[in-house]
Amino acid sequence: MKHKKAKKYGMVINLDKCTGCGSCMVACMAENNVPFRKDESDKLLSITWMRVYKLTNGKPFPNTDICYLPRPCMHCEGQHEGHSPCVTVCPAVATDYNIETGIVSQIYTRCFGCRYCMASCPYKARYFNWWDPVWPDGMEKYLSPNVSPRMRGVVEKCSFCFHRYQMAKEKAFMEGRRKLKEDEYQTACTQACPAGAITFGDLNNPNHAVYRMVKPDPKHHGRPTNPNAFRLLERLGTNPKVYYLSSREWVRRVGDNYLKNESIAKKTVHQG
Amino acid sequence: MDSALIPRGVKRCSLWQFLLFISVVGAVLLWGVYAMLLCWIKGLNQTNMNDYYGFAIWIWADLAVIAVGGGAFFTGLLRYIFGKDELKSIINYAVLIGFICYSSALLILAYDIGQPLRGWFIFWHANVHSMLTEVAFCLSCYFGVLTIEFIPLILENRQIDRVPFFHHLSHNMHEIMAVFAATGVFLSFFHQGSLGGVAGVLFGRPFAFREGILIWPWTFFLFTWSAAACGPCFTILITKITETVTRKKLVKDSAIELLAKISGWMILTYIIAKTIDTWYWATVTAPSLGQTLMDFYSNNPLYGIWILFAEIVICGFVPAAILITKKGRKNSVALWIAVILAVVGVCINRWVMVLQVMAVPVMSFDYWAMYFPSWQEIATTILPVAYGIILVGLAHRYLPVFPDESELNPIETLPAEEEETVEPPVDLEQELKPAGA
Amino acid sequence: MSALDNNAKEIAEDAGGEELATSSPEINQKEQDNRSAGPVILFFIIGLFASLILGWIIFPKLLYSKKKQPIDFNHVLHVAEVEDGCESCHFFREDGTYSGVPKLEQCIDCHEEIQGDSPDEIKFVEEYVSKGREVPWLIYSRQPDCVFFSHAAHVKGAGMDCVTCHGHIGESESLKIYEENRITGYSRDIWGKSIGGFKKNTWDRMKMDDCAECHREKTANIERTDVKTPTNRLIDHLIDMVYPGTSKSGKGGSIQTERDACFVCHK
Amino acid sequence: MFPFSFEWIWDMDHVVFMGGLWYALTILGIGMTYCIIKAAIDACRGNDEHHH
Amino acid sequence: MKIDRRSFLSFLIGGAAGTTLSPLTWKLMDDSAIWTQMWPWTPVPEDGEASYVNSACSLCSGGCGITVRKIDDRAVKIEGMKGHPLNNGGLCILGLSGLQLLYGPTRVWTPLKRVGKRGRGRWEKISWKGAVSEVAETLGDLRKKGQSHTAGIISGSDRGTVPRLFDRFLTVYGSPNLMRTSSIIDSYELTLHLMQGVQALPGFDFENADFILSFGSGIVDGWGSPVRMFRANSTWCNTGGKVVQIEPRLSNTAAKSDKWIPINPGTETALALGIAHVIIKESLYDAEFINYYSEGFEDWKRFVLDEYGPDSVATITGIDSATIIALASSFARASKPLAICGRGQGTTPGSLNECTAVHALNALVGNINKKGGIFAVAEPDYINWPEVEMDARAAVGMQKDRLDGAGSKKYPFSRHLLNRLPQAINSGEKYPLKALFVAGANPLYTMSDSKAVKKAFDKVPFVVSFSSYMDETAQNADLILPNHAYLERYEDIPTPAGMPKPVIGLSRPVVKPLFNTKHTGDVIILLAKAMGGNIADAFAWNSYDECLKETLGYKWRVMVEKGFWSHPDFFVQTHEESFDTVSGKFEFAPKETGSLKQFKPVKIEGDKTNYPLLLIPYDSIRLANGVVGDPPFVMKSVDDTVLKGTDVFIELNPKTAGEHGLREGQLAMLSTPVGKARVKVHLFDGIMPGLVALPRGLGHTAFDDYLAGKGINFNELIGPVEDSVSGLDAAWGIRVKLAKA
Repeated sequence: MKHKKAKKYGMVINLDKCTGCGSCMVACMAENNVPFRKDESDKLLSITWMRVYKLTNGKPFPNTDICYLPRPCMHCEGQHEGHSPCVTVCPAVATDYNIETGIVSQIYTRCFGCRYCMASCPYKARYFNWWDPVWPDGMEKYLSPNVSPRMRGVVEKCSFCFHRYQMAKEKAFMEGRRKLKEDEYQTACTQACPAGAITFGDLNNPNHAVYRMVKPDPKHHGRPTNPNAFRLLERLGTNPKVYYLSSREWVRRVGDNYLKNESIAKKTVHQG
Repeated sequence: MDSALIPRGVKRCSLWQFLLFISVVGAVLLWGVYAMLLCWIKGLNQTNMNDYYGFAIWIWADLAVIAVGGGAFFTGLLRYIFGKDELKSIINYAVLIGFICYSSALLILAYDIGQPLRGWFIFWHANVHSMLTEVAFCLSCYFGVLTIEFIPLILENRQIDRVPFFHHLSHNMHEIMAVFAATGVFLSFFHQGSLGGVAGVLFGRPFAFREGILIWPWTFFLFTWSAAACGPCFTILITKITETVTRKKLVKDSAIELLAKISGWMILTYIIAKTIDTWYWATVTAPSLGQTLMDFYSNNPLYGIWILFAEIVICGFVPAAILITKKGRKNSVALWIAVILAVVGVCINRWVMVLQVMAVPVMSFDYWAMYFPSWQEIATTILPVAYGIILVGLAHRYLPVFPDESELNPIETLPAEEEETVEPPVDLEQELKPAGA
Repeated sequence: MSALDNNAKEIAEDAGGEELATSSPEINQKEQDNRSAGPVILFFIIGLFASLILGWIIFPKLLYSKKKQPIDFNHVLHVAEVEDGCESCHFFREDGTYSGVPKLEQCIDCHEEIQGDSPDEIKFVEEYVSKGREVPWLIYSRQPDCVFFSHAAHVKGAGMDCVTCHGHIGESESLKIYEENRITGYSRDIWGKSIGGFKKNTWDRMKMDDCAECHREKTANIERTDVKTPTNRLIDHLIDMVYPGTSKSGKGGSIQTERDACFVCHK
Repeated sequence: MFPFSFEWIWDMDHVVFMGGLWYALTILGIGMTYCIIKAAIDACRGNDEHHH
Repeated sequence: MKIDRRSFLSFLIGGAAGTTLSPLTWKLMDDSAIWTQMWPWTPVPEDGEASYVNSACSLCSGGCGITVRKIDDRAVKIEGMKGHPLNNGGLCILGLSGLQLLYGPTRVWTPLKRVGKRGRGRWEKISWKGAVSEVAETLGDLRKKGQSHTAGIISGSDRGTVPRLFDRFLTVYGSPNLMRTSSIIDSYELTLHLMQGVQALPGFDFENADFILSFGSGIVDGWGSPVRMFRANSTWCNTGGKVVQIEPRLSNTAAKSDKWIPINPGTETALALGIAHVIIKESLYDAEFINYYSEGFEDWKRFVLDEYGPDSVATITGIDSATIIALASSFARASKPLAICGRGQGTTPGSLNECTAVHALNALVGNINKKGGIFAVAEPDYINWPEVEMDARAAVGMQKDRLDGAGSKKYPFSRHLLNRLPQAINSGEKYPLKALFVAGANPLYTMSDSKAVKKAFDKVPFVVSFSSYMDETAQNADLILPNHAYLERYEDIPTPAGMPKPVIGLSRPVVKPLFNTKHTGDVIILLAKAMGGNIADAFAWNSYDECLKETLGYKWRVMVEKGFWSHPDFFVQTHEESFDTVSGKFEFAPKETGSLKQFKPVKIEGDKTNYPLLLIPYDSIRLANGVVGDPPFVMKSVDDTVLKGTDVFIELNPKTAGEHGLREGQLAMLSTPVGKARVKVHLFDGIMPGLVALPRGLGHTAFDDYLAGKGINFNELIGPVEDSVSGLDAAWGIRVKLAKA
């Protein structure tokens, strides 16, 4: 049986460039038919597949520093392929890990809203549709046919704009190709980021920018070898596919939990 | 009026008194049903849950009723497998309580999901790797077992028993009850455990995550164990409450004491295991993930280290100490305290494993999430309690739940109806509390 | 005396004197009298057949509403006129998307004027073409919104024929009645004509399992890095020996189902 | 749930899990069937020798 | 045969068995689940043919190129245009959510005429014909009475064809009162005029600069053309360019900068001069430029050396002298240093002294009209319409003084002083304003001291709004003549300020107009035609589209094809030809501004005893504070430390909060000499103690429920402070007191 090498789509977000402008959040909402309500100031009820967190170093004036951290779904690979925190727990196979692309899918029509996946996700990247999605009269005109609007009572999350992958594949089929070029499949947030802080591509492909930026170490579940790169909660063993770059040490440290006198280098990946 | 339906040789209150009692509790039940319908029709926005608190009071109630309902399987195990015949006096009631607990649990699950009409996906499209799937399957199957165990009791109603088919059915089922009970124990072991697994496998949540063997985290075994330990306490507690309310002795002391003794040793061993587990988690598991014990118990208005103390010491070692001593078991007050503490303890444990898990931040820049249920959540959580009280009332009135009742309460005067006991409304509350716990 | 009366009497007797109501042989005798199996079996059969008729015959009639297409359409006639077969009207766009049912724009080339004298043609030109209104066709094969179906992948990529999924619609001379599921709003063609869900041809049904049937055989083969534990591998081999081809070695992209990943067909 | 379900895979996990489930269900099913049939037979025969 | 209980039971059992064997239950179960997957009230977006249309975004003055994705005739997504010189694919949060404005509930569907009292929100629909003739009649009456100068226009811009059509209309009609909304660009224009003698816009070559000294400019908070600035900031990340941000609050820009230097608010000018002091003293300046191309350096040098030594500047600014010296040194030693000013998004012009002082720093390092420096960019003169022929009435009207005092004896250099308009109307000292047109602006929201602005508006008997959306101004107008939304119309988008190279974007209809709206350009032409005479003659075009095509000439084709036009042979001017002052050189101390000795810092409103704290605004790219407010998506992105429910948060240093006994999240009452507001407290270490910061962009009373009624409009709490030289608004804050609420 002939095997082909799987892709592993991932993202590198340069926090030195990220300005916290929020374009990624809105590009995502606009791309993915994300609903909105009159009051979205309660962030525990606000669906934002891509959420930009504001981090502070906690020091008093004038040594304070802030950094923004955009958080999409991490599309965790886990300690063995597909052992992401959420995929294994979904009782109805409504969320799934795709080995071909490394993308964690969410099938809204399969989901019956038990919310176990939300409980399992340490990144809070999963959102529940507490309400029916309602668009003001006429506004449903801008809804994209490429992403199905979700109904009340199901969980949703970032899909790495998988429909864009599908669209790129369709085009490729028309042109008699099977392979996609690096720029043919890019997520909406990557494309919109005015600072160019987000890079998206195949982490298994040494020619792709994402690979060159972080140089994932295949022996350690893709742990970045670039000293400025880190992943969120690396030591939980979720093995996320979203990498962050920061030249500031305090930012890299905020990315994970450390004991008081522990240095970043000492941490070990926990077997999850 | 309904005396034909009432078991022979026992006294029951008059029908109107009974109906009054049912209608009072029924009103509470209707309130719960109303809230439940709201949740079904309008969706889960009726609750105070949110994206941080995806699991909340319902899941806790679910876990708690299953834990305390564990008395059924454990008593069944002792009675049918280990042949502890003393427990004959209480086994029916244990089954009934179990039946109520498990049917409540299923009901709660039915409104806890965002898409109730798709609920069957959990069976049809089952993901066998999910602890929740295991819960759903074992729970439903075990509910089937409890129904099977409950059916003979129903068939023993005086009028039903007259139908030869039912009479024989009841008899035949009794004959092979050990087989059913054994299946029930098997299923119970897994679903009690998998409920523990639900939290324990969350490797993204260091507060809940536990190591274990194969696919089962330690919480898997701790949950089964604690249910087996504390479930009988709940059975004893409800029996004691029923006895108080009906002002009658219903179960032989020997049965209670045996159950209490076994329960006591179970609690003791459980709480030692739990202590070791907590110790290992606090000193090895959590630090390896970069967190210390106190990270989970500080910087928030509710969850302090007191909760750990309350769960392990006050509601663990204390009831264990009472129940393993003969003096403690024999002393009515001490027994009351012990069973209440044990039940509270297991409920705290379930609370911690659901609600505190959700509250603790994982990302270093995240914050504690506090939560208080909406009235709809409270009403729907009380709903099973009301339902349980009604079912207990009906069963007690029309079914021979307590085989030793007539022996313990010989009837002196023949037309018994007038001087029957009246359920004082004050006692309702007393009954509400532990059943809901 | 019916059993019901019998029972009532018993209860009445019970209320009167309890001591009498031990399982008296007299009553048992009465029960026994009625215990001829005949009616019981007969009623069982009546119940059985009634419900079977209800489920298999009446239910589908109630479940589906029948709708007529706005105008009739003759595929045979059109296929004869065009050069590229189906793709002449149901074409692919440059970006790989599929145009589906033709819009007025395409029809207008030939149908600016009334062609022939069929009443449907007259209606088409007068009601739609000249008014510039799109024909509200009822689409038999319309999939729900959650489905992502790439015609390009199937036709261009896998070289499949239209017939495989759509049947011989191209050989039809008129459009059949459109049946709509009253609950779901789906076309009946998705579930299939047979209420039991049985099918003879590949195009008889268009539910997920029907897609899966084909996908199971023609799924993408991906090198799985460390999916399996040694026990799983062992079992794999054992199963492969008993049921060749069913083992999961090197199958589709989904970690959970080992079929094609969910996102392949869902959006 | 069934080997013909979309989600079914012939692997250890499914065999163990669903095996356990079907095993339990089978016992319950056979047990209940036995009781019902025996009760029906007993009832027809008027078999009333036992007391409880 | 008797139908007894057992038979019935048997029937039921048979029925149950049959039902189990029939598809009924199973199919119903499946269908009910499918029903939940297809709930008729969950919309299903219609599929169709995808297409892309290039256009330009005009939601702010940034001028980004956009590519709109369409499915059949619906616009479904706005993306940044790849290859556009300004944004190259990126787009800001507001631009991305533009479709929510296009299809949103705040659109004005048809011309509306007020019914009942103003601002009550009661309208009647009128026809375009009726609307235009009503305006024509009113204007005609004024003109007949010789009061043509009492008509005025507030416009969002004075560049591009539509503002120029307004200008043309007003000229031939006979009123000097076209007022543009002000910004830092006004100060820069004035600075360039005074110091370099040119009428030009500033152009900053950020992409090639390697040391940015920003006096509070929100480089990544929406200053200038926002997306271009984001991109520039990323360029510096790659090239190692340094940014030093000087402001009292840790803004996003400060956080992104290489060094944040907190400064006492309002003392930026002193710091600029202090830096100049060090540069001059250590002879780090560009001697060639100073010697050959500047004038007045010696006077200025003396002034700077005398008064702005590091120690005294340290006292004023709160920055220690060592930092000032180091900063001056690194600025002067950088190969392409660039100093910029304009606080936050630059919505307030600020003090002219500050702007000239900062500009002088660029001159000191000789970075004027040089790669990596600041350019004086002349307007691309593509609008070359024939001169209008004014009749006597128009000529008389045009002779009148402007109501806002721009160009008057007091403020001879200023072109627009919109900030002075409310006071001019309210005081009634000149002449009343009898008709006011508002286009591309929302003064009732964006102008400071909202109460005074409202009062002034109430005094104008005839207010016409051209807004596409029901904004605050439209709400308080007598007539709304809704423009097409920006995605429904053709319009030229002139070079955004700050861009060194001229780029003209073309906004074009992505979708057909959804409602009964009309292009404002067309309305002006119709209006002119309705007024007849030489007014009509001045507008010979049949439609705005024709006008635009004709105006753009050969550029039109390029713009249609590429979506924009950029100057093909743009060249850098030499220093010899750069300066058009009397001396022909760069003027360090322009005589016109008066003696350097009279240099005074801006005094803000309020006294220290009653108002112990200082309130400053802050800008965020996630809070649109211009012509449009936040669409729902952008509101959704606003942090819960900025807005919670309807309460806005002020930022307060924990120390200051402690002194006032305030905790995180607590309600407080904020009062300034201008207004009061209830706010919540957010503790933020990144703000200087003694300061209170409030975001701009909230507190709308118009637009939709997603925006209106949330938070406080900063402009309700602050009033304008007139700059003594320019007359522009120089307020950077206001004194404030804070009490528990």
